Amino acid sequence: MAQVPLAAGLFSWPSDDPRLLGSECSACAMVTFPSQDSCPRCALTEMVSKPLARRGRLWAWTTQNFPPPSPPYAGASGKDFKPFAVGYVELSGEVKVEARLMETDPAKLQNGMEMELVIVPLGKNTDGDDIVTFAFTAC
Amino acid sequence: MAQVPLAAGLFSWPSDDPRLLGSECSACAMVTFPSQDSCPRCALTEMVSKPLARRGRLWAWTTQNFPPPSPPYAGASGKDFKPFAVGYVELSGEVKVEARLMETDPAKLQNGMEMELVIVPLGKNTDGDDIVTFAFTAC
Amino acid sequence: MNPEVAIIGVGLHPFGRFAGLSGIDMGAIAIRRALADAGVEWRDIQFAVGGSYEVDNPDAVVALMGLTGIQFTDVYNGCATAASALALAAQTIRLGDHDLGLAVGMDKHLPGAFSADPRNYACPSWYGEMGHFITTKFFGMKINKYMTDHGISHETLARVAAKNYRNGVINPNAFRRKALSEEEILNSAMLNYPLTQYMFCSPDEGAAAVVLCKAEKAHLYTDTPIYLRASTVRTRRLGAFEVHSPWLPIEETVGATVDASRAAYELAGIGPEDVDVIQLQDTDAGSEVIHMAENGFCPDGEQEKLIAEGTTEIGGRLPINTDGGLIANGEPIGASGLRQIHEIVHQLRGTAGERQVPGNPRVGYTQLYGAPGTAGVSILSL
Amino acid sequence: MNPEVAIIGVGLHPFGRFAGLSGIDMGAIAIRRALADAGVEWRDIQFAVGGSYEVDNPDAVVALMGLTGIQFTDVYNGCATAASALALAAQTIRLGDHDLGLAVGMDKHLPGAFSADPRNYACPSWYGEMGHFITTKFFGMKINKYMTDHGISHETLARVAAKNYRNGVINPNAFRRKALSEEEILNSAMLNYPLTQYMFCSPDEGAAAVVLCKAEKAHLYTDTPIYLRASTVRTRRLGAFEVHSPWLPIEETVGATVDASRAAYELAGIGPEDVDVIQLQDTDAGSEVIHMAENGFCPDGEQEKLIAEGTTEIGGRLPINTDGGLIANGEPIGASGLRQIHEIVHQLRGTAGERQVPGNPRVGYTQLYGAPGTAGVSILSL
Ligand SMILES: [Zn+2]
Ligand SMILES: [Zn+2]
Repeated sequence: MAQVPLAAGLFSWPSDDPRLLGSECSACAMVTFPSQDSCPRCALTEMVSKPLARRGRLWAWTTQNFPPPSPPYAGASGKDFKPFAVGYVELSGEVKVEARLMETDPAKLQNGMEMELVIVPLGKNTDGDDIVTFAFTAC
Repeated sequence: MAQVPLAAGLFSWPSDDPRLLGSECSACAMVTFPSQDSCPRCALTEMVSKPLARRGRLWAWTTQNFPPPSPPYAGASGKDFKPFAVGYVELSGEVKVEARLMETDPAKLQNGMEMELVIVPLGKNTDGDDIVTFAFTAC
Repeated sequence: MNPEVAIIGVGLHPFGRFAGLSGIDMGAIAIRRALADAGVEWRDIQFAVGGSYEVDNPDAVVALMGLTGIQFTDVYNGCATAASALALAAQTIRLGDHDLGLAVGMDKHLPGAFSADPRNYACPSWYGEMGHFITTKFFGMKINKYMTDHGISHETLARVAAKNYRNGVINPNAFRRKALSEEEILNSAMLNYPLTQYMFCSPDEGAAAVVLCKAEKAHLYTDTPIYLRASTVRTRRLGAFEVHSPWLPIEETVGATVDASRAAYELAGIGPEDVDVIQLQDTDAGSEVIHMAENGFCPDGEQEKLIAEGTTEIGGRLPINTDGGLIANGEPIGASGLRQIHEIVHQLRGTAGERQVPGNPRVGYTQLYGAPGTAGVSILSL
Repeated sequence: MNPEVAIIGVGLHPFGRFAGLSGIDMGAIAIRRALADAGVEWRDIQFAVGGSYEVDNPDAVVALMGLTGIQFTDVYNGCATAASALALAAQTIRLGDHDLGLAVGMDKHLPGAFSADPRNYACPSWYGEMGHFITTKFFGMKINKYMTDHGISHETLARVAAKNYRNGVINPNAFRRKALSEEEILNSAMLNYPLTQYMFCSPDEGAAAVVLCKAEKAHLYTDTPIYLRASTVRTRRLGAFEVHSPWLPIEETVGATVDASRAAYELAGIGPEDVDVIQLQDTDAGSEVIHMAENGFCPDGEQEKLIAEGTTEIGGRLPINTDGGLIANGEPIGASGLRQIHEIVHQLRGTAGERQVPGNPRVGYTQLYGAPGTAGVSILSL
């Protein structure tokens, strides 16, 4: 079974050195994730794509202890649902990215801890392929 | 199989002399159909119920040549759908009531023609009962 | 009365079907075009009003435009949404709270007639079960009665639709850009007698935006400000023959459109005889016919002759729906009325290209009407 | 500045679950109560503003109230809808277009967290597929960070929720009318760390209405007019930590609530030290804690001590959510903010019964916050 990314253009994949793919404003150096056509700071449309740093520090986090009701959630739902943690990781000087965290125990999560990008399975698509997505793990 | 009315309080049923059930404002004599709690003219809440006249004159009409998309339509849909006519019948001095018309040929419908209330089948409910509703026919 | 509010920029995302673009995306594109047209930047905008049916929060477009922290109010009044948005934007400027603002409408509908829960329109559930909760039926009934009472022919309905398709052909932003003959229109499937399929508009996708400013400041931005002389919204009065009515009283009165129209003429100090170019709500060809009279452009029944003589064509005395109206553009509800404003602004500026009404039109008029019996009118002038 | 707008009547349909009543029905009931409270008739009302999430066209309530043909504008700004409705109603009166108007909110939600299409909020589809498009997670993350940064304990969250349930017990219009201990709250199911089930409000049903008039005319109707001193709405600025953000910039700024609050204080010429009774958006217990600081009632971190000392109780120096807030009342989105106004009006009139704040409160404050990062603040006074 193939591994397919959650969405095209979200991260480089397959890759030995996967990176989240953001964009940077040529006018004001604002960095966004994912990439977008216009700058949310200066509203100009001069964005160029930018692979983001692999490492950063945890800025805020919580846990998701019930299956997200918002359709379509691509992970396992119902009885197969497994609680997960989610947070913003600040990639130094670039951007804060919201991502799933590999550690789910509140006792082991702390703002400021160093984290690194990993690509992890999320669920299966209708063809039976494994969907992979981005997450961060302590390092 | 039982015949059940489309809604309670809409018309007297079963009855040898079925009537639509409206309401009348004790303050300003406004008549409404169906009955409601407040008067749309004077906004007071002194409505008393009022059986409406059986006969009236056609005031405006059209045909419905495709199955109504609005859920839930209780009549036959898809291939079983039969086009119908619909119009407002003015019950003299009382109110104009929107209703299905038994005549569906545009050539035979004319504003001002005299019409009379009939109770007719609409479709079946989930128990298999026949739903009956109100309509007007030329007389 | 001196005009207080000016339109200095308009922008449109074409109307039609656009896979891969969300309603918000189209809204952002329309805003960018309106800003470019006005020669201002997003960060100059001090407040905004947004309208949409499908998008709960049109204000979410700030994520695409820039997070500047402005007041952004979302309004909705069915087919009259754009009139509410314009009226609110104009009111904000008249109050002096802000000088420069934006109104935007966006929508992305599925094909087919709209459906909803009757109870949310204060109609009983049985009204939907009986098959009555459908807007097209109302339009069929209203024009059918009107034709009987005022001597309007089926051919006139077909002429109106054919004109709007023809105007759509020369409008690069239109959804339907193919001319249809009167025969094709009359012979298409009957939907609600006397209205056939090609006499109706259809829901679609699109967006439109308008930049407004305090009238005294308009010359800082443009040589041809278009003044918003009035923008009114009215709901139905008891006795008006309006959509989604299980019953009507014996007493009769004029519809919400007539009330909104009269109020707008009075506010603007402008009469129907002064109007040079017109956009009317043509949900169907019959609506355009009726709205000609309801907005004061002719007595009831005179449409038969006027339309046969070509009076409502682009070159006629009463050019109506010069961009093809709803029939050629379809109706993304939140955007539809701002499309009308977009067209009027170009007509008054003299920049409507192939669709340009000759003779330097100076006064434009737009009208909207929809469920549950709400109408909006705007009057614009050079 | 002299107040320009007065509130002369308020009406509420209780919040909770009401089988057999539609959102529109509840809206009509709230309107009738507000009219009776003001001593005016529906036909006296010159314009209205309506807000709802589930009801497309709140203006359809005219079918139940009376078809008087008024301008009736529907607005929507998520949880801040009522602030937009009040601001628009006040603006209409300030302009002099009308003297007497009405704002009404109504909703009837299904149980469970709200869901929607992320694309309509300018979020990519994958954001929903990944399980991120959910508001409760944002609230968990925001308070979790705030607790770390400013030394707030889990017990404080439980105290806030317990207070609001307690206030709900003495509010006959509330949804949840059972006191819950801090232990029960802390031990209920964890939903989004550190927030447990009983720390969250839930969507429900209800309606609220407010009658407003020109300030000079208020004494024609009532001996205790409540003046609306300010009503502001703000969207998020770049760098604010707000809901539905797949990313945030490195640069940080204050949230939309802080912007709306500062603007309202400035407009009203009133400061947080002047406020006697407060309603804050308590989507969850953490939100109430954060909003105390964001609205200027204390420095960050001081909540820990204030709440432990009972300062936010009905008898305290800063009585907050005296009617039980969202936690005890639930949230029918369109109505929620007008429920806050209803409570403040009764508190300032001295008619809040068992919930009455002692010492004749003279100034009240309300705040709303919701997706996609929109806040509203109103300041009222005797
Ligand atoms: Zn930039
Ligand atoms: Zn009456």
